[in-house]
Amino acid sequence: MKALSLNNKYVNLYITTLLFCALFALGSVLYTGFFSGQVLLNMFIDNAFLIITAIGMTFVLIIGGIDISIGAVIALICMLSAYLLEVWHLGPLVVIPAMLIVGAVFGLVQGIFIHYFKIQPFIVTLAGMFLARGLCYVISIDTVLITDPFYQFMATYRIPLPFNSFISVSVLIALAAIAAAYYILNYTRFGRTAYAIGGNEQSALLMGLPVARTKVLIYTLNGFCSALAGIVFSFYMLSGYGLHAVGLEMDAIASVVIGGTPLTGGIGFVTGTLFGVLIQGVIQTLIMFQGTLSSWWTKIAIAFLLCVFIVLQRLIVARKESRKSLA
Amino acid sequence: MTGGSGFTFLEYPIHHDFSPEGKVPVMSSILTAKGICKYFPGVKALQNVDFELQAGEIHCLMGENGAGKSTLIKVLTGVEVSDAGEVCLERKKIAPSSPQQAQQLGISTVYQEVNLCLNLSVAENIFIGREPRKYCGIDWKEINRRSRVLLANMNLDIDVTQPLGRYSVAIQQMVAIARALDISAKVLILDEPTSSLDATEVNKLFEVMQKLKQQGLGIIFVTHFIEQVYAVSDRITILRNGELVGVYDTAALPRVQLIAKMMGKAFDGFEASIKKTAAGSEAEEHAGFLAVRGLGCRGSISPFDLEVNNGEVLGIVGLLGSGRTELARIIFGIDRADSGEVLIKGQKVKLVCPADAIRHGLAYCPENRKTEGIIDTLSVRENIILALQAKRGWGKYIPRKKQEEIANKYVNLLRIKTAGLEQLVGNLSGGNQQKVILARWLITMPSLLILDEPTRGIDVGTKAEIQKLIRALAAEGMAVIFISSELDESIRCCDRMAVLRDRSKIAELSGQEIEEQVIMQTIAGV
Amino acid sequence: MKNPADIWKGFKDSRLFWPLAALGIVLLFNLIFTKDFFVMEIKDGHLYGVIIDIINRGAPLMLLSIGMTLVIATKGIDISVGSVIAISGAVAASLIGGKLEYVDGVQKLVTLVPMPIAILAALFVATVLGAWNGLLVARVGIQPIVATLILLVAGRGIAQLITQGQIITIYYNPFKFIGGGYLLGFPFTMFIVAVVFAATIYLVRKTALGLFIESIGINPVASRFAGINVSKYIFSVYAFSGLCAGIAGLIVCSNVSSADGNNAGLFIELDAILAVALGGNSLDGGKFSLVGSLLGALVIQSITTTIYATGVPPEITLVVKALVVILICLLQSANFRAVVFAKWGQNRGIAHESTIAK
Amino acid sequence: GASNQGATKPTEKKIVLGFSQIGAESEWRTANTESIKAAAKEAGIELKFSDAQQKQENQLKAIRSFIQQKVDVIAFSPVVETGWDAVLQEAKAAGIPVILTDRAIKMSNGNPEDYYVTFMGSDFVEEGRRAANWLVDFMKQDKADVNIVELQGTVGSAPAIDRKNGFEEVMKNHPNYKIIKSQTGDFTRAKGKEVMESFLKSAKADGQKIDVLFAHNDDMAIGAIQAIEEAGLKPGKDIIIVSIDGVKGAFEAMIAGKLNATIECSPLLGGQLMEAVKDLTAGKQLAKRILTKEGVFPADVAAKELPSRKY
Ligand SMILES: Nc1ncnc2c1ncn2[C@@H]1O[C@H](COP(=O)(O)OP(=O)(O)OP(=O)(O)O)[C@@H](O)[C@H]1O
Ligand SMILES: Nc1ncnc2c1ncn2[C@@H]1O[C@H](COP(=O)(O)OP(=O)(O)OP(=O)(O)O)[C@@H](O)[C@H]1O
Ligand SMILES: [Mg+2]
Ligand SMILES: [Mg+2]
Repeated sequence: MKALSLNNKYVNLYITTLLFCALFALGSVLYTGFFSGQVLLNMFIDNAFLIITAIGMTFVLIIGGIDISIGAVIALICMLSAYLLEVWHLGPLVVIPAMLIVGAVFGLVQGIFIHYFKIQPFIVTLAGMFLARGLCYVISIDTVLITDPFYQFMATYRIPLPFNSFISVSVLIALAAIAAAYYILNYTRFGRTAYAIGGNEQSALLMGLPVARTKVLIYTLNGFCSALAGIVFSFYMLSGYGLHAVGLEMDAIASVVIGGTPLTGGIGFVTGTLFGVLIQGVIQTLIMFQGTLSSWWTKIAIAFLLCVFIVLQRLIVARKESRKSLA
Repeated sequence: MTGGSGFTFLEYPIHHDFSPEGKVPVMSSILTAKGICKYFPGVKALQNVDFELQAGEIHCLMGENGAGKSTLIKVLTGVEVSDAGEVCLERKKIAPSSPQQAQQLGISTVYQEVNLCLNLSVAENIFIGREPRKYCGIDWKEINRRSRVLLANMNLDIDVTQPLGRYSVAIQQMVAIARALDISAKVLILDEPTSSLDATEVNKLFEVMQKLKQQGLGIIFVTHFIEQVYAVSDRITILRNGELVGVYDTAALPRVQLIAKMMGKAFDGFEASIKKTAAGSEAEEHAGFLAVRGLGCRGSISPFDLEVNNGEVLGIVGLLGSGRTELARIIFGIDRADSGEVLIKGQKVKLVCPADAIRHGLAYCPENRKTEGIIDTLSVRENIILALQAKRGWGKYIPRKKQEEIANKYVNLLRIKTAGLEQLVGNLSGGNQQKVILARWLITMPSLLILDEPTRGIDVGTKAEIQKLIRALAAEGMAVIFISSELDESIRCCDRMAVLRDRSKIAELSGQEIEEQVIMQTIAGV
Repeated sequence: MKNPADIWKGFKDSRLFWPLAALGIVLLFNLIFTKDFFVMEIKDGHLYGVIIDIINRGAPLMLLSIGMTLVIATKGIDISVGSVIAISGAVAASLIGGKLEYVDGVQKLVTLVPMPIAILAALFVATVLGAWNGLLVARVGIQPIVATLILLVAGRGIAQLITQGQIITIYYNPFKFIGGGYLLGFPFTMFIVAVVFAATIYLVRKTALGLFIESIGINPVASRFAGINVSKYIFSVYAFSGLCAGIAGLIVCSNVSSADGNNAGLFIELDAILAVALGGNSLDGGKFSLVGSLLGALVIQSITTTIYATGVPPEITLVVKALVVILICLLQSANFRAVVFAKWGQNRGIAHESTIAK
Repeated sequence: GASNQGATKPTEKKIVLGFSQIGAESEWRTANTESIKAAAKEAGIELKFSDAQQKQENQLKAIRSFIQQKVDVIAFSPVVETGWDAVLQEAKAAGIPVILTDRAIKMSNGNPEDYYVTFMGSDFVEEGRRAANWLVDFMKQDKADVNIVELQGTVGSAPAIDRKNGFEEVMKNHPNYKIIKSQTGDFTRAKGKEVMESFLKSAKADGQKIDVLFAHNDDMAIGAIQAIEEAGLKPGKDIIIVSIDGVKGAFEAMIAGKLNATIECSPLLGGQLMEAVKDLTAGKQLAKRILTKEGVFPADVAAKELPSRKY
């Protein structure tokens, strides 16, 4: 009874993991060259920034909020870093901390608007999205190349792993972020308060929890994560550009939700989020290996795979849940 | 504390400080409130109310539904900011602006509705905000261990790692109490903590309260159960319509007077007024309305047979968690049965969702009004007509005039205290919300009315009215299934009783067997 | 009761006050800073002017916001409307056909399929797509944002599949009437919006639909217990949103006489949601106001038109839009007004610290 | 080989080309894709095609997956100039030659030319210049001030920036040409129409006369033409219109006398690309820059050209 009930909390997570493996196996059977460690590692390399920003999003969804400004914030951070590095000739030691602060402050302000002025998070962050992207264009409408040696190093350095495979530094940053988020969510009061707020904000307040502070801090943390993702993205792209990371917020939200964190708040797993990102990565990789789809079929195929995945996940969870009540 | 206007009619002498001998129990006011006013649009919830709590006493706060008890508590604990007046803790003026601050000041509170997080585990609900730590993180093992101990003290043995939402309101209520008790505080406030508990749990709670009282805590206790008031309290403060009626020594205030003071008029007693209209003879001629054969669902309730006749009130009794609510839900089609069948007027029917059940003339007033009952940001009128409208379908809209007529009728009948029909239900007091839900189902004129704890949180006066109403409805031929944790109430209302234990039906009682001793023995299985 | 002060107060407390105020402020700005903003003239027997443009260009957004309001009232969200617009246009255009033929130097009007059938087919497809969303949300139980994300992604693919990635130009002139025609001097789109709006208002306010939708949005469990068939209504609401998007798609398509599977309705879902919110509706579901959403849509379109009219450089239009939206939201926020115009708002409840120390 | 199709012997391994397309954001792009696909088929080259949905991230992923799949040649149309350093280094390390189409790239370290073998495609700046030159030529009898309104492409996109720059570069030498209004129309008909409506009204309010419309692509021009007609003016006469791309719709508009000229920007580089791939695998040296063949089409040649337009 107990063992089963412990499982129940993580049903979603297990299923996500399982389905990921199934998809990966499918790819390996269908396409030569798919079954290799590097293909898997590439999913990390190419999605490091998405993992980081999705972690921030996980926090936000846990408290029942939403943030759709993250893609634009990432673009702004890239643009601003590029501008400071290339035009003002500041060093990365100054630029990187400054960017993290900019991101956190951006999140903080949004959090204040959301909590103290009671404006709906969707709208605040929509305005934030317009603003951040708009600011990119104010800085430059063209791309700005980053030539800073440190950034170049981060962009091109590959940490060798056994079997002739490698990862980038960004992957390590992403993994560290996951570990930190896991710790915060499960082993700190701040993290637990976030879950309580997502469960029922009014109750959390009446239980004497610091709701205001936690909520604002969560948005700040999310801003920080976006900034970190922005920095990783600038390592990845080595440029600032106003059209970077368009629509990334939807990818992030989808990853988090697929990973078992519902938008209604109160429940959420960072490890789930990681798999949510990887699921999307594997779907994309499948389509790239397929290699004959036209543009529209690509879209339809992505949506179809996503749909099959989500429906399967949902049906299995629903069955598990009903079986649980029988046990 | 020099007698202001509000103190002139205090009938109880207030002791200041401690007596020189030091042997007599030390009586000192720990929490005082003076001249508290709180207005909501259209409602004067509190008007110039004074309140005083002493260390080492259990102080009952009494009043009808909507008298302002919960509002006073909310003002004391910083949930609501008062429009006038001041609050002092140990003579120091405090102005808690949030429950968090109140907690830090030493006021620990169980609010009226269960205010816990259903998504978190039972253990976490008890400890969140003050988790024990180890190394540099929360010590989960310790939390689970200590919660088990705490709950065991209250005779509750449940899996504390499960989300709280899995458990019934009663259990949630006990977890809320456990949380409040564990916060070592100066003042403990309990707002209707016993509304869905039954005798054993209540007694256990009282033991703990007495112990805390010995330790010098001041306890504010709100309840509508007169027996409980006399069982534990030292003093009583009575509110009526947001105004202070007076402060009394419990021992010196007869029950009848207490009720009279709450209602503002003499009360003709409730025992006498309810006469089982047709305990035996007449009921026989009524046909059976609903018959259940072997209905059950693995893991929730084992298969049972049940028959309810027109014109009869069937009580379901059992201990906490014995499956009463499950039984009701399965009949009403909320949970799906995996065996058995339901016959209505001899016809086999399939009830797979509440809408089906309603179409067949059933109605179910759920036990958890906050999550399953009220639609909190709709108005009183809309909440009342909702089920009737759903029964009629979306096309046959009840004209606005008619809606108001119906709603008004029931607002008066059940004495729902509201600023108007367009008041949001969420703004009503707990008891009045319960009445609104009751009204919602009464107006659908069902053939079978299932009531799960219908009088939860309802004041004595109205409770008697409701019991009378139920009997009257039965007399008119309605079949009623009545579930209540209050045995007296069940005995008073029911013609027949089904007894549940461990999620299965073990006996049926009727006629002379409906008597406290017999029921208790059946439940206990001796 | 008839006291003007009372009426003013009642108006000020009504949900529509702030959306109206927002629209008023945007228009007032134009009155002062934009020349000829309110000038209307008669051209070719119909009205012509900036205000008419706002109504005309805002029509698709208004239609979307009507459907979106109902979806949001059930605590849902529909981010697929932009794709449905593209599909609806693509279906209509491909059925009507895209061929320019001249007979003796006069353009010949050709359609593959009679126009009414093409229109009905487009609306049918749009409704089916909405119903698909409804199915995923109401029956399968998928989170609305993710359920509609599937169609957001796939839908554009489907639209491109129908148009084969091309822009299908419609040369059949009668079709242009939907999005560009005039009736009694007013744009035809205005009548479309009015009819859809009136029908919706009738359905939600003169029947119990509105009550059920609100009730579901506030507390689905309690609604189910009260005998409301929750999934049926959720399903219908998404289908309706699809239909609204379908009509909007026809307008967009007809207005430029072409179907662009790639770009029609791109990112319009954000504007639609914004319109609902600016209309004073809560995105958490429950009580809703259709008039508010319509006003919200007009505010957004007015902002866009104002930006064009005042010649804001394209690089900073987004920043300007962001600032205006933030400003309007702040004005609508009672808490913000309480902080800024301290005396106006009354401090109540948890979120406020002050007052007690008098 | 001599004759392309016959030369591929069955024993010989098929050449595999990985091509990463930006997306299908316009019909121009679609024609581009079609041309490449058709040419690959004809040339007997196995094409691994990947659509990036307008996102550079996706292009990077696609190129990485091409490297994993060990294709023979990688070609791609960069979404932007920047950000290709790491992935091109990986390609180089894997020994796979890279061909750029449409657009050149910049690298933060080292010479980009070391990382690709050739760059083929149109020159957006040149298109802007051509539009301006055609206009100046067309209006040469006009010595008075010429008021131009400009419909820009998507803010920040490469064609929008380059075409604007090219156009302005020429206009610098002609001070009587003034761009009085410029706003983005997102490369779409609907936006083009909406913005043009606004231009017409505000120009009238300011007492200006619009003489010329320069649109960054044909679609916006087609949308704007409708707006001009609705305002009771004659497009192509009252307002001279020049746009870029040369899609079919533009030719139709020119035949109807509503558009004055379109500057071709040809997407049909499939044949040239396959040629290059073959030369490459055959070990031939390629020119670093291969230009596509494009022209300027004024209205008078439209009727003659239309039937031969492929997109
Ligand atoms: N937020 C609010 N807005 C408007 N009126 C309110 C609000 N909260 C409480 N009231 C009103 O204040 C009055 C007092 O309510 P309160 O909850 O204190 O009653 P109570 O004594 O606790 O009743 P019960 O026994 O039913 O719990 C009621 O008439 C109620 O309608
Ligand atoms: N003492 C208990 N031990 C373990 N689980 C319990 C206990 N009491 C209740 N539960 C849980 O609470 C759920 C609800 O039980 P149910 O509501 O049927 O009880 P009930 O007889 O209606 O009692 P009440 O309404 O008084 O709580 C059950 O599914 C069970 O899991
Ligand atoms: Mg109360
Ligand atoms: Mg129960």
